[in-house]
Amino acid sequence: MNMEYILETRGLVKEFKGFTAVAGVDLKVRRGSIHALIGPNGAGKTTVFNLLTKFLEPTRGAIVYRGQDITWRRPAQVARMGLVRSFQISAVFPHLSVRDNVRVALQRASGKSFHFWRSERSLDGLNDRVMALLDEVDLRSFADVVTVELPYGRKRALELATTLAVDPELLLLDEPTSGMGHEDVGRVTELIRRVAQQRTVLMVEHNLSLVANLSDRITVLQHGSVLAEGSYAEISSNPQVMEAYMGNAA
Amino acid sequence: MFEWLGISQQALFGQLLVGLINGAFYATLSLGLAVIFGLLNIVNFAHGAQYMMGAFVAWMGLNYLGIDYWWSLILAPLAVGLVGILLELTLLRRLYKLDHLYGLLLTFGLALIIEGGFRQAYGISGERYDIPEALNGAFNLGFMFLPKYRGWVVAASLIVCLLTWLVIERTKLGAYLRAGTENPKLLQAFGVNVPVMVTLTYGLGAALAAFGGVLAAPIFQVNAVMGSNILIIVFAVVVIGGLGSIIGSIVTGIALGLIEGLTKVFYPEGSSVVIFVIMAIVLIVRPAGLFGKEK
Amino acid sequence: MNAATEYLRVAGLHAYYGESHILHGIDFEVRRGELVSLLGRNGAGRTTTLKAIMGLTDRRTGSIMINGTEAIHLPAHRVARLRVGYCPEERGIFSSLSAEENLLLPPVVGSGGMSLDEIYEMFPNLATRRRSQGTRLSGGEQQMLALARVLRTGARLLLLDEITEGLAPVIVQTLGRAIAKLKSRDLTIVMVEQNFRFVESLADRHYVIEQGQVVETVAADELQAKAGLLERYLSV
Amino acid sequence: MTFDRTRLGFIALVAAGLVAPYLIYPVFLMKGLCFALFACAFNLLLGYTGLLSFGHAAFFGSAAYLSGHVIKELGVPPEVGILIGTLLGLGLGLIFGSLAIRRQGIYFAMITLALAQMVFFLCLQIKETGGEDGLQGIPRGRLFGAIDLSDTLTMYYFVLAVFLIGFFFIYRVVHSPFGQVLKAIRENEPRAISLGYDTDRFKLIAFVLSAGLSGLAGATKALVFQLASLTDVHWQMSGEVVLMALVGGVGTIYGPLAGAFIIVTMQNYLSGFGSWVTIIMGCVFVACVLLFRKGVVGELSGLLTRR
Amino acid sequence: AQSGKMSDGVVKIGVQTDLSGIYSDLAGQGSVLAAKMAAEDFGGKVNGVPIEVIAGDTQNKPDVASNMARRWFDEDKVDMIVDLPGSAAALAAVKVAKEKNRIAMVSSGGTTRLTNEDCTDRTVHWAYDTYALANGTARAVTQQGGDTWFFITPDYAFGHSMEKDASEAIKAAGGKVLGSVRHPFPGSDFSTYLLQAQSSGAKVIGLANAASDMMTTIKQANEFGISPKQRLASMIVMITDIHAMGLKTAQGLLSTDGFYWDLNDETRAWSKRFFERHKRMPTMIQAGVYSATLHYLKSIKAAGTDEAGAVMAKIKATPVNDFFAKNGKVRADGRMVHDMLLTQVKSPAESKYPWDYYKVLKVIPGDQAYMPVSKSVCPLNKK
Ligand SMILES: Nc1ncnc2c1ncn2[C@@H]1O[C@H](COP(=O)(O)OP(=O)(O)OP(=O)(O)O)[C@@H](O)[C@H]1O
Ligand SMILES: Nc1ncnc2c1ncn2[C@@H]1O[C@H](COP(=O)(O)OP(=O)(O)OP(=O)(O)O)[C@@H](O)[C@H]1O
Ligand SMILES: [Mg+2]
Ligand SMILES: [Mg+2]
Repeated sequence: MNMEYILETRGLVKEFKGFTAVAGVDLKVRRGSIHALIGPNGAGKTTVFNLLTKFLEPTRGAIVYRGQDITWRRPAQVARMGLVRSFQISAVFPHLSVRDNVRVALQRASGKSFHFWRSERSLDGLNDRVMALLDEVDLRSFADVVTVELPYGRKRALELATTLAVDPELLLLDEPTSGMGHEDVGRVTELIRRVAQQRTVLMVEHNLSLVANLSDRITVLQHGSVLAEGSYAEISSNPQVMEAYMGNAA
Repeated sequence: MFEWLGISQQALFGQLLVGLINGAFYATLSLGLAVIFGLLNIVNFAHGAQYMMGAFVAWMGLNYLGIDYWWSLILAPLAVGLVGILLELTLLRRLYKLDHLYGLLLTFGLALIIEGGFRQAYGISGERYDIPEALNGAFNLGFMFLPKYRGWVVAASLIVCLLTWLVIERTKLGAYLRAGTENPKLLQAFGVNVPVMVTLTYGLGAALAAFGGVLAAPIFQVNAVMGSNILIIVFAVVVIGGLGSIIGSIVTGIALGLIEGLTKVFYPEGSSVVIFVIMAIVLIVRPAGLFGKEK
Repeated sequence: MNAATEYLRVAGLHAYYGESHILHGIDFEVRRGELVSLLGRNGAGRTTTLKAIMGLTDRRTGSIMINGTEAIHLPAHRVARLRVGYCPEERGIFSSLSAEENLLLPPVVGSGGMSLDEIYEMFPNLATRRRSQGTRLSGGEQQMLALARVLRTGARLLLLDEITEGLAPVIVQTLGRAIAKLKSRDLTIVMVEQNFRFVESLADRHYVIEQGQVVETVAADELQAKAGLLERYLSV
Repeated sequence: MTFDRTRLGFIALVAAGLVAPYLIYPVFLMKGLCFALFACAFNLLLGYTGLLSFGHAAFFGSAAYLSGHVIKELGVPPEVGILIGTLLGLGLGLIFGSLAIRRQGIYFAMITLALAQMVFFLCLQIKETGGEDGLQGIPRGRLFGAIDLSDTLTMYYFVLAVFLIGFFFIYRVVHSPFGQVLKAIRENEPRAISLGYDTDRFKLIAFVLSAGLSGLAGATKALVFQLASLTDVHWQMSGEVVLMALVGGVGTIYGPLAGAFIIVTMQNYLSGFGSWVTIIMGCVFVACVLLFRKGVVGELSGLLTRR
Repeated sequence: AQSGKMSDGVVKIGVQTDLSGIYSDLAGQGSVLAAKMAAEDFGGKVNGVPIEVIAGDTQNKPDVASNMARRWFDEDKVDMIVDLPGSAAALAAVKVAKEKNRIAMVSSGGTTRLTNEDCTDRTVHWAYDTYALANGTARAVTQQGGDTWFFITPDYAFGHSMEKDASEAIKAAGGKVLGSVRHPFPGSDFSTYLLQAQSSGAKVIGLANAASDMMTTIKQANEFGISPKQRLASMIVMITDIHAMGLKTAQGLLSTDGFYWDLNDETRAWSKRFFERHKRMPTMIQAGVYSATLHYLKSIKAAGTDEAGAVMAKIKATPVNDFFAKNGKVRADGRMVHDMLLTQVKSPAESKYPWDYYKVLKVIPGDQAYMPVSKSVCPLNKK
């Protein structure tokens, strides 16, 4: 088992009818790092995410997580192994309260989820953890609100709290700050930094300042393959990346 | 002569032809259902009742007003389409924001009311409607007599199916209809008068059912329950073909007619269940039906 | 302000979703050829303002004058026919239509829209994916599609909600140039943006919205002076 | 507070069940209770898992046939007969569920319908079911070998007990950790998967439980009316149970109970009106959809909380 | 209803019928009316207590029928139920009547099980049964030269037993059954089966299906040019079916009936009264409901009580003599034996006035029409 890299892909390919969205990606994510995946629109970032979390099956190639080949596992299995994602479009349980959103996630580890004969009060022991997690994303005061009624940015925060609740080892974040106002972006940046202290984070993000701020290492995708890889400084001075992605920004 | 499982080749051709006739008929009926389901997302349980109304309007036209079959073929769908439009404007309209279930329940209720009304007025035995003069008689095909009227039903059904398919898949109107299914509000924000479009579509679906009804009137007894008997089969056709797929319901309608016809020859008791067996297999193997798009 | 050049005037606009009252009297106006931005925090009601103008909220009161026509009682399709183009926040790509069908879907409401070629030139991604099912496009491609869609129709007033969301920086820059070009063609534009840097250079005026009301108006030339104020409204 | 109200509701329910046969014709009550249990079982699936099954008659009806058959022909005691019927419901549920559970929405409904039609066909063809004459004259026998069920009142209290057990079981399931996950799945399935839940397994368990309870209801019904017939497996029965749940209020705990009694009452007391019954039923459904969309119980509790 | 002479101070007759389903035209409101006419003709009172008629819709479902019967007996003081269309519903209701010690007089339900394996001493089977119809038609047609048959049979017990009875009669009369096909019920398209019947070359196509299935089959037989080349013989036809099909379609159809309104002055007199109120001529079932109800009331009067056992004794002891049946008698197993009519539908040209539909070819004496006691498995016959 390779302790250095928590996740590796080898020659990952995904073809849709006559169109290759991911064309042989070799990605290595170092344990404990914050790794960013950037690239122009349609480069295949979300597709790579979907492959990693098994929402799509690869056409070719292998995915190795913690030294195990997970290429053909099912999505829920992968999630239980600690590889958890957030979605590009916000994913919450809209008609549950904020508290229940987090509790449902926490509940999985409790092993009681198939207990249809027990009262839900058997889950009360989780409430402190729930509130602690809500505190982390500043949602304590919203605990009893039905989630649909939250503003967009708060939903993203909630989603993050839910993701943290399942205690992931490798966190996949797809555009975690999209649709957020400045104040939220700042808060989420901090949050990701804090979260990453005990975990590995792989994220897709178009907000360059966030990428610059947070990531240890960056992989740039274009047309489904890796264009460049390196630290922010290396990437941002790479003329190919400038042309394909950053333009004259940064 | 060549025999197959005890059935002569001639008889087999005859049976296949009968299957084709029924298939064409299923296709026409499922077309209206597919249009309404695909485009308005309503499981139109009143479809059978609208089919029955088509037949009854033709009968009433003949017996009260002396309108002949050919005029009925145009007027009955128009009349029933109008009723459909009224229903849409007054009732269905209020349900679009809600779960499908409510549309299903409402149209089911409407079907009960309409059927009950006709049953109350005309009894259960129903009324007879004769084959129009011009189509009396049969062609001798050598292996069987093909009643001229059945030949006409196949031709008329196929033409109507083709036209509907062309409109929906190949025209701008069709694109509006498909888009309106997904996000009517946005489509309206682009400047399309969605409410009117939806109303007309429902009217069209109802008119297609009624057209089927007029075609059926001379073949079957015109009675109040003729629709509910056939509805569930037509429903299966639409699902097997892939909900909302026009071409799917046409092809499936015809194919199922043939398969059902063969089952009637070899295992007649099973002919009512064969469609469901096929439906289960298709949905297990191809979740969105034969021609449906997976999400 | 000269009434002849005034293109959109929103006055005392209230809007509701079901029971909840979201807008509490929005007032602002835009002249022909101007670009204004609506700024504010998440949930301030900017999207709702655009929706209310289009007639997509459950209920609304007040006054919306579009090029001299009162639109408050018009249904959405009639508002669009006043040559208004709307690009929604959630993009609204139709999955039962191909990318190109999506592009061709909105009816043309006036002359002077962009041609298909011009659009494909501006967004080459769309040209290569034109036969794809609309929702199979990547997030950013869908965003491009949503915007391109209203550029074709010949609308004279554009309501654009978060159009840079999820786009690569290069594309955002292209978009900036495109918007500037539209403005130079005398189109009137109302933008809702999180990306302040993007609108900063484009907008003639910024309206800051807070809890369903306009709380501050900042003209382009006041940006320096009011920078502190904006800072206070937009971030904590 | 809510806890107290729930408990109060239960006490009222049990009390009402105990005194009811002295005020209302007990056979009618038994019919209502059997269907109420059926509707509650169905609601477990539709209301709390978001799955609309259109084949629940298969569980209800085949359990009625099987328990009727073993009681009548093999002479097993009633409680064993009912148990066997319930087991059949569970087993069939497992088969149906494994085939259908990966499908969604209308496709799910259609697969369940198709499978149920096959069960119907089997029941029509098998000799033991007695074709359209049904299985008639099922003896009620002695409960646990001691209590004579041929007495109407005794039978009633037995049915009440069965109903209450089923009802509380459903309540427990809905308000269990398992029920929480079900709700989450109904709300946003991909998200539930990404949190590590094997959603298909949860849905399957819910389906099997619902099917088993439907079997329990069907078997009990067979014993009450000493009769199992094709009506019980017909697709219209599947439709009827949807209507019961909807009329009473989907996703409410008392809704299906109320819905079942409303529909059964209508069927009973409108029987002299011929085709008008169909028309009146139709009007009720239309009215329900337009005016009481959340069902009778849903609307009532809406009114109460608004106060 | 045990000790006292007249229980509850009322004689209540419950007409369990099909008010909305497939049998609603041949029974339905017409049966209700017939029962009411019988009560009125009897004078509205028996042994000093009023007679009341109530009606209910069984929808032909056994559970509804049994449930309704139970409620009527327990709650509504009903003394006798009559009509009972649909064999399954009839069987279910009859069981309840036995359990509650009341009388059931079946006029609509046709199954011979009612007087065989499921017979009770509280059941009377009145107007017809499947044996009498199938047997009557099959034997007569075969004797007339229609000696090769092909059956189109609905796939349910009722149809099966019709086919079986008819086949036996055909063989007994020297004919042959060349084949048969069983179609699902309800069916909609019968052309497949008709083509099979055609290629079998049988002289007679026997239809064991009823009501709308039967009508559609006949209509399509015309369409495909099958009749009149091959003759159609239907095992169960009601005059309302002929009315709905029209003579043009139905002409030449052979069948057995228990009653025809235009048979003699007596039948015409009663039928005209019925027609005035119902706007349709009575079927054998509706006439049978009248006849059964009247016989029941007479028996109460004769017995002096409404206690079921005593009344039943009188029912069986008294011969039935009214416009419906001449010298009919109720056997120990509950079968009311009376003469049946072999009929053929007239052509449009032969029909002179409204509802002039049948030529009566033959009167089949009751003891030939019905299943002989020797073949019955009902234990009551053995006493
Ligand atoms: N299911 C699919 N079928 C066909 N093509 C697809 C499918 N999913 C994605 N694609 C195509 O694959 C390419 C990569 O898509 P992907 O969503 O991975 O891009 P991305 O890098 O996440 O872009 P963005 O930054 O815009 O979100 C796109 O061109 C898209 O159109
Ligand atoms: N369909 C709806 N039903 C009820 N409330 C809604 C609905 N849509 C939005 N809201 C509420 O209206 C308020 C304003 O929402 P709006 O979407 O206009 O905000 P915004 O300023 O555009 O913010 P964002 O940056 O999140 O898009 C929010 O509190 C939101 O929760
Ligand atoms: Mg993406
Ligand atoms: Mg917004």
